[in-house]
Amino acid sequence: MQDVTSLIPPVPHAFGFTTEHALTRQQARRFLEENSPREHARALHDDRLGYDPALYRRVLELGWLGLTLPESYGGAGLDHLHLMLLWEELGRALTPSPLFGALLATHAISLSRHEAHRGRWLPEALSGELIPTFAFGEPKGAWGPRQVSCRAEPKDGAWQLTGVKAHVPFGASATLAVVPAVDHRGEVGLFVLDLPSAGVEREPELSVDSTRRSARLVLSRARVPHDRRLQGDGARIFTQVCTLGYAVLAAEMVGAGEQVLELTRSYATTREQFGRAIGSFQAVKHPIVNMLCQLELARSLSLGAGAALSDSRLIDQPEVAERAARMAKAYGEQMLSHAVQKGVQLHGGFGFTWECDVQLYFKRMLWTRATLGDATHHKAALAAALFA
Amino acid sequence: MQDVTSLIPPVPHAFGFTTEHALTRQQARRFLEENSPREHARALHDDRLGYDPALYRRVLELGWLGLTLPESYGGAGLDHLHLMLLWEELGRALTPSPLFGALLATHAISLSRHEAHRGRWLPEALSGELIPTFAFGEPKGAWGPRQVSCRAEPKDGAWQLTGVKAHVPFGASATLAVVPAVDHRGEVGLFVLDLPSAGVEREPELSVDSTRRSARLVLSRARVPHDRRLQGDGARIFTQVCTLGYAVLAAEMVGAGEQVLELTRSYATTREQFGRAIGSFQAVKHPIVNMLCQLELARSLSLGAGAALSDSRLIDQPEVAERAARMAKAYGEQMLSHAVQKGVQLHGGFGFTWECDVQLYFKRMLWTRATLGDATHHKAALAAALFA
Amino acid sequence: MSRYEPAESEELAAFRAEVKAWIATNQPPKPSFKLPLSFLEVESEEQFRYLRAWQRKVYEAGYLGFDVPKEYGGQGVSLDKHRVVAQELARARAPFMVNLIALQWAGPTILAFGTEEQKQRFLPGILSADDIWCQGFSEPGSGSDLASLRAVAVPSEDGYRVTGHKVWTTLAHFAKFMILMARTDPAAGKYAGISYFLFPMDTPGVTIQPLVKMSGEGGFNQVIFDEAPMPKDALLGAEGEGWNIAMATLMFERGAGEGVGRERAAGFVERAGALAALAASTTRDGRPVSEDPVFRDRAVQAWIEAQAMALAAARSEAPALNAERPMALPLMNKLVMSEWAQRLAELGCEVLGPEAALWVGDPHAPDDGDWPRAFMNSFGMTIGGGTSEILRNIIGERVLGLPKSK
Amino acid sequence: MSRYEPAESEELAAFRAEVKAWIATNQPPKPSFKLPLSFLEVESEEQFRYLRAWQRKVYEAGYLGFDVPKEYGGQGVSLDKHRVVAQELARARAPFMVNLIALQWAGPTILAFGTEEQKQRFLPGILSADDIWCQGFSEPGSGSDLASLRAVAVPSEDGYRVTGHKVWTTLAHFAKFMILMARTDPAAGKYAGISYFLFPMDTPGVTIQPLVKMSGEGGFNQVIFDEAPMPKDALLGAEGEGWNIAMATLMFERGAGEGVGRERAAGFVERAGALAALAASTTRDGRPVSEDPVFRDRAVQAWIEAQAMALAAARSEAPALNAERPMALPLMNKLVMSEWAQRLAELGCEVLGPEAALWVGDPHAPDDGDWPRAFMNSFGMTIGGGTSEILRNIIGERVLGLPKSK
Repeated sequence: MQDVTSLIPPVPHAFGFTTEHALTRQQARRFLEENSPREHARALHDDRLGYDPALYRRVLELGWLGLTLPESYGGAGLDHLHLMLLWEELGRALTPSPLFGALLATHAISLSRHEAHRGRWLPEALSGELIPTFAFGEPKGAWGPRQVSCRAEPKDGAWQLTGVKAHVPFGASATLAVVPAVDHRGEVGLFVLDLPSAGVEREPELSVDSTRRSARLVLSRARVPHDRRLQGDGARIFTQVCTLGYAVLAAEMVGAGEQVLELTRSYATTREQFGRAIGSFQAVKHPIVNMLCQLELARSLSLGAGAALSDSRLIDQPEVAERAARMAKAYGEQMLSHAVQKGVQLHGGFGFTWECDVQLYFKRMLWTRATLGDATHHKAALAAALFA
Repeated sequence: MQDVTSLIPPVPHAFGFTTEHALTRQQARRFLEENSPREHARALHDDRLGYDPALYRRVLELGWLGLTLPESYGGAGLDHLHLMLLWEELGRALTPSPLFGALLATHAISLSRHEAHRGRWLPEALSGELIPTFAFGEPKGAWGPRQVSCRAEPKDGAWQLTGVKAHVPFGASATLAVVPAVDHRGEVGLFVLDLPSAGVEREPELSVDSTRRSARLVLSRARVPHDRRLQGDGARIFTQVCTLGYAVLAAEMVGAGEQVLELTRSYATTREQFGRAIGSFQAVKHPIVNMLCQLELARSLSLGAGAALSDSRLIDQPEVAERAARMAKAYGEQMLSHAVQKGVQLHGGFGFTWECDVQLYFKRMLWTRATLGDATHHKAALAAALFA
Repeated sequence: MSRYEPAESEELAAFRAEVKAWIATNQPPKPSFKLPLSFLEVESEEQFRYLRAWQRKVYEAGYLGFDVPKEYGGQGVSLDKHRVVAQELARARAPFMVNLIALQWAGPTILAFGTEEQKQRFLPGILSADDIWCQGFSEPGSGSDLASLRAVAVPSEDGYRVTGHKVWTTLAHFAKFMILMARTDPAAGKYAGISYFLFPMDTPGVTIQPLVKMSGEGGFNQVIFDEAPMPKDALLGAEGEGWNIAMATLMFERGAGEGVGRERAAGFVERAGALAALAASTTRDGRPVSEDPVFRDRAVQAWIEAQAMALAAARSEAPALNAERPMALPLMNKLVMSEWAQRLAELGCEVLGPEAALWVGDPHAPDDGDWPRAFMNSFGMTIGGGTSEILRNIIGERVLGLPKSK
Repeated sequence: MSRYEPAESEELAAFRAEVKAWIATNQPPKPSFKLPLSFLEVESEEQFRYLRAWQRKVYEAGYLGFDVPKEYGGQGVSLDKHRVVAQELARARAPFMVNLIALQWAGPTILAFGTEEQKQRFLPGILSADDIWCQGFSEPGSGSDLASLRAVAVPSEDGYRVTGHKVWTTLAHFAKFMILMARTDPAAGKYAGISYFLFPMDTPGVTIQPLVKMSGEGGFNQVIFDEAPMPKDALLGAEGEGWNIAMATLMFERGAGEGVGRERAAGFVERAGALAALAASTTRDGRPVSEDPVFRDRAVQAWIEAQAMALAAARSEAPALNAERPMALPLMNKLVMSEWAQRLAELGCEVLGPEAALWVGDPHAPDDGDWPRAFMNSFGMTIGGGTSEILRNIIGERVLGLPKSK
């Protein structure tokens, strides 16, 4: 019989939660409450850029992009439980910013075996000199290391990239993109492309979630100098970037779910019909309790993914943390999908108006489900482990 | 695009329901209320035979086995809407009887191209001289025409059957079995086997549902005379027998669901907690409403399957009625599974006692789901049509 | 794959052929602007004009009003023809009828409760789309608890004056009339004081403010009445009978109208087919989604349920098949259908995978973003016209006789 | 498939090895008779003797009571060791502890509310299984509405006399003591009049009648008290404090005890694995069920949820991770776990396909019919100890502050 308990790591006592973690969470929550209330996200709905550069600079100053990166590059060198706690707050606040793409890109760069890569781009990204992003997707629903059709051909001592990248986070305004492409030997390489660049057309996309802008990059023999290919197994790095992506999106969904729960709980406590608060009706109360239960399970999985990502004993088994992160993303999506749907429904007529904040999280749910694989996808991947 | 509307037949106005149908239903309900209350099923729980032969004889006198068979063999020659209405009542009453196996067996025999087969066995089955059954299953979850491993070898002008048949309805007491087996040419044949017979060991099974007895038939060169193989394409007849089986089990589940709804509705109306009938709590009321909605949809599908089975325009397209019957069985199972689980749950402590009648339907649900394919199986088969 | 061709009477088959041909010739080209997915989101003047012209054209061709007697501008009642037209319009993906509130809710109510004069006066304009109707039931404080409404109609010398506040008023900005619930006797009981009016919108004292939906679309409004005058004969039925008449309207709204269930359910079977087609043309993880067994299982589930709703609608036509619970099918219609439609729209988004992140207007958004848009708009149906929660109460109490929820 | 081996402290690893070895040597062989799936269905004398002997053996080996101080017969509190023992017993599929009501519900309650004398007197017999305990809370008319109970304890010269009727009393037929809720002041309010007793069962005036479950198994009873005498010191806490103490017992019953969540959840992960194994060894439509993507999707869902419950249990150990809603995890434990276990058992039946029709005792029934049996018995957990419906009320009101349901 399959020994299932060994497929996922047990977590340390009390998740190894320390006062330092509590501080990270508190700092993030306070900062976002003050600087990124939901009106902030609403105000940027029709903004061309889709985020506030001044706020992004402050976020960088707080060290949020480099939270888990080594101090030598300007990072804070903290563990991934910090990251999960931070992204939960970001998900709650719905803060529009290029942080997600930047996180994936810097993570990819940090995995390059070439010290010069790390030493150059990481400090620049962390200081805001560069706004990097990661081009994980392509048209027709392709994404991830096994579905790269973009080509990289060596030419005159450089690489020439050709193909289309879709759904690139804040791809219209980023100044650097890590671009996966298949080289002439059939291997996936990760190429560091300046933006704008000759041979790169950027078409802003209309995203279902206006707080998560994206763009399509059409590459026609876009030139990348030879020394700007990340060193190491590109497919493997891409996989690890995806794992980190699953985890932070899971954490974000927990924060979003928390806020939807609070909005709905609060509405159910104050809105009266038939002479009493609607939250006293079991048809309203019980779905909210189901939200809570799912939320707490999703949070547990998200924190578990954080613990696995930082577990030094797993350094040579990235697939273990990958499983934990897939679980968190899959379940987080189910939780949030349930939460936003019940959230809209239980707000009644007000619930499907533009004015009701639940819609913001509804759209975030749609975007997140669409990004880096949905629950069905991740469960199929996990099945390969369970039924190995 | 797939023209989905043409995959399933539309039904005639008002389902072609006539006063004759109303009479069939009324007669069945009255007879069963008087002669087969639920205490009848309970009383037979420890009975060796598992049904009351006297009651079965009366049921045959009422013509229920031959309802849709030609009058020339003693049948009533009615359409399948009658059959669905009858089996709905049987499902509600949980009447223990060998009728299900006998219906499948007589249906198989009626499809034999050999008049002598029909002329001999049908009148005998309809009069009760014979108690026939149909051996659709084998061990390890195998059933249906594509999973026959029992072998039929020609020897000395007869057939010798070897193999194991499992879950044969009332197989320990039946006096005749229609047995599918693969002949020396690799074709599925249907062999009419007397019971008991040399070379046939019958092992009564312990069924989860004591109202649906079954047995394992171990065949070791059991001899069947040459002229007792049904004439025609055995696999095709087997398929059509299964279609009829899906439909009547679907109808049975509707009757069972109806009764579970009524038991639960009635309990919720009378049982008081917190000073009021529990049915006034939405946590009780709403699941019962969900039962009702699912029940009415299941009933619609079941009646639709009945209409399709009798639709003379479909005579050369048995797969159309097969689709309708698969839908009814798949959805009926989902409906009944929900109904019995909520039924037990909403009865509280009393619900999981032997004394509470919901358990009888719970076990019928488990048996029915296990028999002739569950919802997942049928949906996979239907997907082949939807995505053709 | 064997297909089934329904055998119809010769007359009906001929009619079907005629309708099909007419649609093929007369269906308007797709407009340059974006059309709403349903009558609930008609926002702009150009959308409205396009849709009204289409309804008028269908009416003038003699294909609208097979549920309305000839003396009131209808075609004479023929549910079979009604169904044929509905089916053929759905198959052709023709635009919807913009005046739906009037056709399916207000019209049948007037037919049932109106005076001969009211029927003569209002029904023809409904069919021709000359008179657009909206519905003034909900108020900010009275959603699920509709009977707590506070709008009043105070008798005046030549009729009434209406003061109050209605919300979620679909089509109010294009409407000539409103079916209006207002309190005529505030001293009477919660229910007894309510009357039902056919309110003319082009009157002073009426302010219409558009609302925006979560999808960013408009189509509904709030309507504020400040002593808005209304003639005496705007009253439908008697004073104080408004609650009962409104319940009838809600029954129509929830799909209890004859033939409405079959018509809607037929559309659902088509939509399950559209989902299957979408899956066949969408790739995920390098394969067509239609080859993924997990998705197939869910798509077939939707198909089965659509089929069940269609069969249930057919069953509605046989009273003897529903004798024990005659109100079950009419009352569960909207509940079951709206929740199904919501799941189907979500399933569509899931089929799209990464492409579901693209919104209406993005050149690469599949079906121009209609799947996420339909998903968002689907909540209009599970909330409007009685939330699913309220409907479960009603069904539990009225169909199953369960004790009232306190 | 890469596997992960947890790094433990050397001490704990050595302890684990010791426990593992001890179990390997001492685990009793499968008996000739059928064992129940849980303590809820212990029916026959032979089942009881077998299970009691096993608990006693584990206790005597020093492996039981790591949650009880040494002075009361425990091993001194060490949740780590507690967990290790639980894990190794689960992995070895060793029999369960028969005296569970005492170990997990009554014991912690006595530890929290008992006098020194009561702790000294009752706790050792609980661990050794010398004293089996049952629970007298529910009554025929008082299930979900527990506080409406009517059993009375009337003061007498040397204590109390109990009259009343308790139901669903698991293990009553083997129990030496019962934790009993009875009314000492019928004139006081619904809650204030209730007291909590440690009732000795071997007393006149007590009639025990077995009940039968839907699976045909016994294990629970009704207990009728007819002026049954009870000494004064049977009272736990003060008179009139019974409701609050009972709420504490229910919290323990629902899994709020330290380490209980982790222990149970670890078992769930194992069960998800057992389901996967079952699927791999079961054929349907000619293929192993484990190759069916639809089933795989559902099995992985169960696995994810089991993992989530295990992680939630670990989170319970970090108050700072639950500061905002400290009662959320303890209160949702039983709700989530019991519903999960029910789905898992049903899923097991579905895996079996046609073989799920075979019942306990049939020689060909997979796992001797344990899957359908577990499915039926699972309702004991979603109903007993507070139905899922009641728990949702409690969580909504106590954790989320939603207004009370009327």
